[in-house]
Amino acid sequence: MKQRVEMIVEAVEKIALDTVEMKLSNDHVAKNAVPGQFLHLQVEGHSLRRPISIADVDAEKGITTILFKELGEGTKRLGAYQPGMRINALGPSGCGFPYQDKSIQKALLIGGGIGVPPLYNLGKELSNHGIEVISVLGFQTKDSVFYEAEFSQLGETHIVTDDGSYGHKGFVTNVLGSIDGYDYYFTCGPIPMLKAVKEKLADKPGYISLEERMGCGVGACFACVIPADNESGYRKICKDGPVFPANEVIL
Amino acid sequence: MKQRVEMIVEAVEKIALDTVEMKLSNDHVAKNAVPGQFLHLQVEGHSLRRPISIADVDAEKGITTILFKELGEGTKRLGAYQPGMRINALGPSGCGFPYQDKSIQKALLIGGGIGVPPLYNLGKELSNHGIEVISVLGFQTKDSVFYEAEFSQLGETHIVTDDGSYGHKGFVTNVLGSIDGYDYYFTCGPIPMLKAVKEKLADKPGYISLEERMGCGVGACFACVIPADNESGYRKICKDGPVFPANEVIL
Amino acid sequence: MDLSVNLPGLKLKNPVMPASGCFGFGREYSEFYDLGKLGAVIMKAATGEGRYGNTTPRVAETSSGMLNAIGLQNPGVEKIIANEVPFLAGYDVPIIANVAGSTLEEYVKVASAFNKTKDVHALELNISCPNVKEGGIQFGTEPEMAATVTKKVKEASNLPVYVKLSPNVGNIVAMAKAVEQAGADGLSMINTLTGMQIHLGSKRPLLANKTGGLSGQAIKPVAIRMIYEVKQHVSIPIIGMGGISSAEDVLEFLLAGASAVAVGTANFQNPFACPDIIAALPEVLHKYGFHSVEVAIGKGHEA
Amino acid sequence: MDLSVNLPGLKLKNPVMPASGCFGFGREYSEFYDLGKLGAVIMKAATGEGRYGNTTPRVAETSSGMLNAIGLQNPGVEKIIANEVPFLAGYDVPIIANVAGSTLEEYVKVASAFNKTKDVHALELNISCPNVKEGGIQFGTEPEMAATVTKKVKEASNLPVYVKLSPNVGNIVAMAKAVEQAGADGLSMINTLTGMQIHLGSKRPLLANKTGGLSGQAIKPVAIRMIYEVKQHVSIPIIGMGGISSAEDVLEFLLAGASAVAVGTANFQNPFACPDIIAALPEVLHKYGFHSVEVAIGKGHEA
Ligand SMILES: Cc1cc2nc3c(=O)[nH]c(=O)nc-3n(C[C@H](O)[C@H](O)[C@H](O)COP(=O)(O)OP(=O)(O)OC[C@H]3O[C@@H](n4cnc5c(N)ncnc54)[C@H](O)[C@@H]3O)c2cc1C
Ligand SMILES: Cc1cc2nc3c(=O)[nH]c(=O)nc-3n(C[C@H](O)[C@H](O)[C@H](O)COP(=O)(O)OP(=O)(O)OC[C@H]3O[C@@H](n4cnc5c(N)ncnc54)[C@H](O)[C@@H]3O)c2cc1C
Ligand SMILES: Cc1cc2nc3c(=O)[nH]c(=O)nc-3n(C[C@H](O)[C@H](O)[C@H](O)COP(=O)(O)O)c2cc1C
Ligand SMILES: Cc1cc2nc3c(=O)[nH]c(=O)nc-3n(C[C@H](O)[C@H](O)[C@H](O)COP(=O)(O)O)c2cc1C
Ligand code: FES
Ligand code: FES
Repeated sequence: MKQRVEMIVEAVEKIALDTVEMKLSNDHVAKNAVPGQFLHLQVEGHSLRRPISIADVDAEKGITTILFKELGEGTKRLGAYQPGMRINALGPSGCGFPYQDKSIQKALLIGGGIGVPPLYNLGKELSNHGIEVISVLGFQTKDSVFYEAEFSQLGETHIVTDDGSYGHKGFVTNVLGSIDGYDYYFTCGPIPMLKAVKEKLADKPGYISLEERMGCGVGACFACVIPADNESGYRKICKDGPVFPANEVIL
Repeated sequence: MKQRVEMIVEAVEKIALDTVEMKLSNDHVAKNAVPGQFLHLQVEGHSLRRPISIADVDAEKGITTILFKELGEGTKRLGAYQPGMRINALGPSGCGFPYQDKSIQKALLIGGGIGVPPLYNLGKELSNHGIEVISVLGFQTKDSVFYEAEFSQLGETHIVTDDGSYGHKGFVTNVLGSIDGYDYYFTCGPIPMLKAVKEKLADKPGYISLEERMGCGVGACFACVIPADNESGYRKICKDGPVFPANEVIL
Repeated sequence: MDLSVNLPGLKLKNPVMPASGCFGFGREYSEFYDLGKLGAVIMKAATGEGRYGNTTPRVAETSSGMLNAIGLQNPGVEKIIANEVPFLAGYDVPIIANVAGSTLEEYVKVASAFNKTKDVHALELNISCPNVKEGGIQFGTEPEMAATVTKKVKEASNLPVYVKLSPNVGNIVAMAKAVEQAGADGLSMINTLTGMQIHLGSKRPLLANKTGGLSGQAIKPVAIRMIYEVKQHVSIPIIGMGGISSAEDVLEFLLAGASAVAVGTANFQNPFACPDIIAALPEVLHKYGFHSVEVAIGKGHEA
Repeated sequence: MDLSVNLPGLKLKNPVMPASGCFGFGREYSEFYDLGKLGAVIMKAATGEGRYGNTTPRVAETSSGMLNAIGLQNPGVEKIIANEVPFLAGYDVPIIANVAGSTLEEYVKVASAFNKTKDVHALELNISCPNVKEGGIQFGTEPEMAATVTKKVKEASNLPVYVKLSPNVGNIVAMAKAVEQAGADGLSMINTLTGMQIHLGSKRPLLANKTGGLSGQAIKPVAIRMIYEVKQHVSIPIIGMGGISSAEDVLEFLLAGASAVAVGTANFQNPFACPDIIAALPEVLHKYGFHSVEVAIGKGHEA
């Protein structure tokens, strides 16, 4: 049976423009989370929960890290939470990035903006399993860049900014051509980026992580469906995803 | 012009069953409040403000004390506020107990339950002006009794409980017969008590403080009217009251 | 940033005004700020004679909203003209009179009474007050009745008439079209949704009137939907209302098709609601790419 | 404390069930708790053929509520009977099938399909889904249409039929009386209020379907009012819903006249909403002086 999950805020830090790193303690989550899963967080005063990816876990200490951008009222309110406060969570939710059953030698991680967080947890796991990691991370501007050092520790890391204020200028797809030798790609970010990546890397197997507005977050309400090439014609992002084989979903 | 008033919670203490004493700092309120006035407090997560009487003020320190019973969700939430938190308030609101223009020698204060708080501020002021004070305070049970010591410092104080678990048994009206020699009475409490008091003391001049569910709390919405013996046929509790001459309003 | 809006009878310096019944006749809020800052003031409902209204309790709190059953308490149209209009006329702000009644004759009487004063700039015809039992409810839910009262009031008055629609109908577009055809100069929408709260302790409806009108943020999605639908079918301007409490809300109403907005319940939470919203509006408009209020009106409709 | 309630076709061990569309076919929440704890389960709407529903976004957050425009996505009645009903039948809980359609024929087809299984105990006739464009909306807003579909479904089905009413009408009592006369065994109310949210960034309605159904605590006062009004005019039982999130809310609905209740949006906030409410109910009933659910039903009406 799934449990009630209450997480305690351990630390809150602004790590980039409007971007918050929050450490939450709860043994159940930290022990069971796999890369690509998310937490469905209840933010005080809001009727719908907010889905936020698990960016890192320390299973031993029982700590889960999330990284989120303060966009609307819910994430702003969440960013104002103080250490010691409690957050009701659903999770770890959804299905993560599959990598264990594939014999991957080298993986390419492609993240855009708030799509970067789940890739960090994945990159660490891959690394721990001896898989080489290359990361291409896109941000809007220099101010928005985060976790460059963290990703660099995992392997070759390319930063791209829309306006060129840091790293390469343009979109993540601009640098993909210069990278090779990987078996699988894993990507998460805004839909236009995912589409471009999927097209550009059509000859490679890959996994993409999707976002959609959610109701229940557990698969019961059909809010978060995405058309798919399967019998039913759809998949639910909250339950069947958020990670899907790139060729399975129709963007 | 009336101002925006933000008060800072300085202390919160349970002083009786479900009864909270809260000290709030704000110079404007503490300097201007007169006995009988109230604060219209915005409680987080609630669409309507909560009217709570001013129970005590320390003008020098800028501290206002309120005493309230945790009844519904709003007062429960308010009772959970922690020192340092801010509360948006309207006030000091309404018209207080008039006493300065009357040449009072001895005043009788009659309070019931959460009607007791405004009488404390009044009693202190009367005392400061050399007016003798007798208090009759009614509570449901022993557990609910509060501020007995404080009132006793002002003068003769009779405690009455519905079930006789402390002080006299019964209603405040039971002990009124044995008290005499006062010029004016001042009363606040539930409507049935006010009615009984008004009837019993029909031959004495008195002032009663009323409660009603409020919308605006400033006189604009006509939520809190009470039928009155005047030209318009009504008075607004939030603006014209909450204190009225006993013979003016129709209970 | 140009916040001005011109509507029949109303030159508004900005599109934000307090909603009828939530602002009395302005006296109380004039103690908080200069009423001249407002786009306009809509007065509390006026009836032919003074009314005491319903017994109390008259209000109840709900999630993100409130119920009210004031029952049109007011001193009557003559006293309003004699005592209240002159007070408001002392400010540089257009005055809108909210006209209510239980019978056709009463509506006409109240409307024509306002011909006497030069200080009222438009009428808001309240055919939708859900708390009037004698018949007010029918005017607001039957297109023909609404058209009839609109026509009669237009004939009797020399002022532009904004008809205030009730959301308690199956087909809001039919209501809007009916009053437009009957000569309404504008629409005002929405009034409150009829609701009820039962008090668990007494086991009875909390409001003495049993039912009351639901207002506040809770009803905003209904207001936006109705304005959006109506905008596609009428050409007279709409004063939008229902749960507005921020400049972002104002923009949402403009996009849906409102030309101006009224703020009701939010005044109770924050007596400075109207001036706060007006002060924040230029930045919000700018943030979303608008250089005036006029250009934002109805922009949510374009393909 | 006796929580049981007996309704046509339904022996409920307690009056609390998940609302249609907010609980899928029970699989997801069965991972949180034993579905046998529930009073009943109302399945997601079934249509004649499978439907994909609307494009996304399908939900939006509102103050104390949400908008949804799922668009009746479901695998179709045959697959529901083959794959979903057997799963739910594994629990000791009555099953209610929510029947939807765009045409009279589709309603009849879906309703009669459920005759095949012994595991469904009642039908909830969803004549009120505001997100079906082809015609579903008319069934729920015209008394005669509602009566017709009720009659046809009653003829086609051997199960008790609870007709689910839309709140988007001017006269809810007329709707209730019409379907009662047409043979409905019970009522289910309310469905969602039609609403809209406009996204300031895109300047367009946020939901791909533009309008959506407003649910959650925001609409509770409207639900209570409608149930209270209807209770005074019909004698068939009412399953009440609209914003329920606590045992206190359940009691408020019982007092208003509901014989049982459904919990929708609250499941999304708290997946344990239903069992939590059921667990809290005895104490709440006791606190307000009731020794069973049955005695509380309609108690808000007595003088
Ligand atoms: C599986 C998943 C993982 C995510 N991981 C992260 C992460 O690690 N870091 C991060 O910053 N963001 C992440 N997001 C996006 C994040 O959920 C939204 O930014 C957030 O919900 C916005 O809430 P708000 O209150 O700021 O915005 P508002 O616009 O006020 O929210 C209104 C409603 O829309 C929903 N909503 C708005 N934008 C999105 C969106 N992009 N995706 C889904 N729902 C949305 C909200 O949840 C809420 O229900 C993730 C989304 C999904 C679906
Ligand atoms: C002028 C005045 C002074 C007051 N002074 C005090 C005081 O010093 N100490 C104290 O404990 N209480 C006082 N009260 C009563 C206090 O306002 C209510 O107990 C409180 O509002 C209840 O809020 P709630 O959230 O607990 O209850 P809920 O029932 O959840 O409140 C729902 C709504 O009803 C209103 N309401 C409920 N009960 C009352 C009531 N008795 N009077 C007015 N509104 C009510 C609430 O304000 C709110 O709008 C005073 C009331 C008035 C009018
Ligand atoms: C306490 C109160 C009194 C009201 N009185 C009137 C009235 O007299 N005439 C009228 O047309 N509308 C009246 N209304 C409705 C408001 O003008 C407005 O249409 C409605 O409240 C929705 O706006 P809001 O959500 O911003 O409050 C009243 C509303 C409230 C809350
Ligand atoms: C996401 C969602 C999907 C819904 N789908 C259906 C449905 O398929 N059939 C139906 O009759 N009602 C449907 N409803 C309406 C609910 O059953 C219920 O009547 C309404 O939401 C009010 O209850 P609530 O406020 O507790 O959610 C749906 C509601 C939501 C929020
Ligand atoms: S959010 Fe409800 S099914 Fe995914
Ligand atoms: S609360 Fe609005 S007039 Fe008193």
